[in-house]
Amino acid sequence: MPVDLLYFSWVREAIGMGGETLELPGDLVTVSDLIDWLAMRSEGHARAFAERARLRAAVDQVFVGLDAPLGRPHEVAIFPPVTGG
Amino acid sequence: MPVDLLYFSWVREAIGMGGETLELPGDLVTVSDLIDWLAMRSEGHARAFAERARLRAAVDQVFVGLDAPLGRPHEVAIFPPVTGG
Amino acid sequence: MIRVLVRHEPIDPAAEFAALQASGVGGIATFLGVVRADDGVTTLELEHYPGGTEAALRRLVGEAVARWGLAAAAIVHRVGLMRPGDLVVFVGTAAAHRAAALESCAYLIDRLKTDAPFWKRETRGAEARWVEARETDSTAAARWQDS
Amino acid sequence: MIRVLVRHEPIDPAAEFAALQASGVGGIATFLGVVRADDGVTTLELEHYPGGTEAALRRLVGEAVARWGLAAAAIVHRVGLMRPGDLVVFVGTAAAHRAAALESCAYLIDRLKTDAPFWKRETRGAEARWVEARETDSTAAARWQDS
Repeated sequence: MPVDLLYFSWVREAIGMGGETLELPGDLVTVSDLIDWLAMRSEGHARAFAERARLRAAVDQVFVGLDAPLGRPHEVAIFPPVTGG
Repeated sequence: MPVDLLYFSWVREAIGMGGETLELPGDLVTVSDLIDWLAMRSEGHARAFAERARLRAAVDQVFVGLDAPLGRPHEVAIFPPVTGG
Repeated sequence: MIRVLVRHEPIDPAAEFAALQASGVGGIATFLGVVRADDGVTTLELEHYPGGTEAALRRLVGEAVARWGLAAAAIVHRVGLMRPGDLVVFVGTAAAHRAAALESCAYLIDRLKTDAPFWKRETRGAEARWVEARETDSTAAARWQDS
Repeated sequence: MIRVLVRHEPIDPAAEFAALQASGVGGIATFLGVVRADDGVTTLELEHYPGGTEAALRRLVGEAVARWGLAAAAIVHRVGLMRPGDLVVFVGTAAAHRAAALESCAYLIDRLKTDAPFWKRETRGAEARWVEARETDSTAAARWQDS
């Protein structure tokens, strides 16, 4: 099933789009594996995902660590640490 | 020099007035001594000052304990524990 | 901006917010005390110590401004006759950092409860009684002395 | 009353306050975040995660209501383009006891700073930059986990 990838803030700017819908390979175990795989899609992706410590993620709208299991999500968002309020 | 005595809340009600101006005797050392002396002025005063643990005081608008030195004040207020806010 | 006011007129929280916002800093914390509408009280009367009240509130605000480096602080307290739902007190603080605003706001309302000369009398139907001070208020005020 | 709102329109603190006051309880605490006017910022843009933001805020408010037994709680966060002096966020809580209102208000703004997907971009004249997250915000949010 296709998964909605969402990008925000400078991750969105580096990739050049706010999101994309992709069929994921079956061997991605963690969120970090997904990021590794996405990083190969373009120079923009590689640049956006270069510094892992500066990335945060939400799987189906729940904040998770990058080492969390990916499961079979509908929606994964990748973004910098948040700065609201 | 005469001193303004001020009474609030049920202290005021028991004494039957919001305040009085009196010449104090020279031998009152603490606020508690002043209250002992005032308690002899009327039945209302005696009733108002019967339970010392329920009284608070301010000397020249500064909250003090009843064992605080009286000094030579312009104004002494005697009242129950406060309940604002 | 330092604002200390004891008044009979209703409190306007929007005007108080705006005055704090004008300080230009990033964080504003407020506490608003409301006459409870859920325990049978029909009217509430607030007595205070004219002159002594303002002096006590100014002292508290001065301490908070110095301790937390506030850009603005306000205490507006209503006195006289009130009804359930009415605002009794507005406490507001403004600071560059939110922790300073939040902590100083809690400090001011905690200290006001034990150190400012106000007395409440509640009426329930035909029966009126002076509100008793609560032990928990003394405990709340005391916690600010250690830190 | 639980109110969670993410919106482009300016925040009206008086309306938000009135909604909390309608809960009928004795204590209301609020925190208002303001675009700072004192550090050269000309505009501030707030990006967020539509859907994900509301879900995160509802989760935080639900936790606060359960933990402190609140009668009402509100988070209203503005997004889009703002200027110095504008309100970014309104957090408000209402409870029978003031400590519950004050603590839960601090909890909500601390947790919002680390757990709600908003991102700020500041413009100073011709230069724009994404605001970096602050270590102190993580520390502030973490203190609520032990108690």
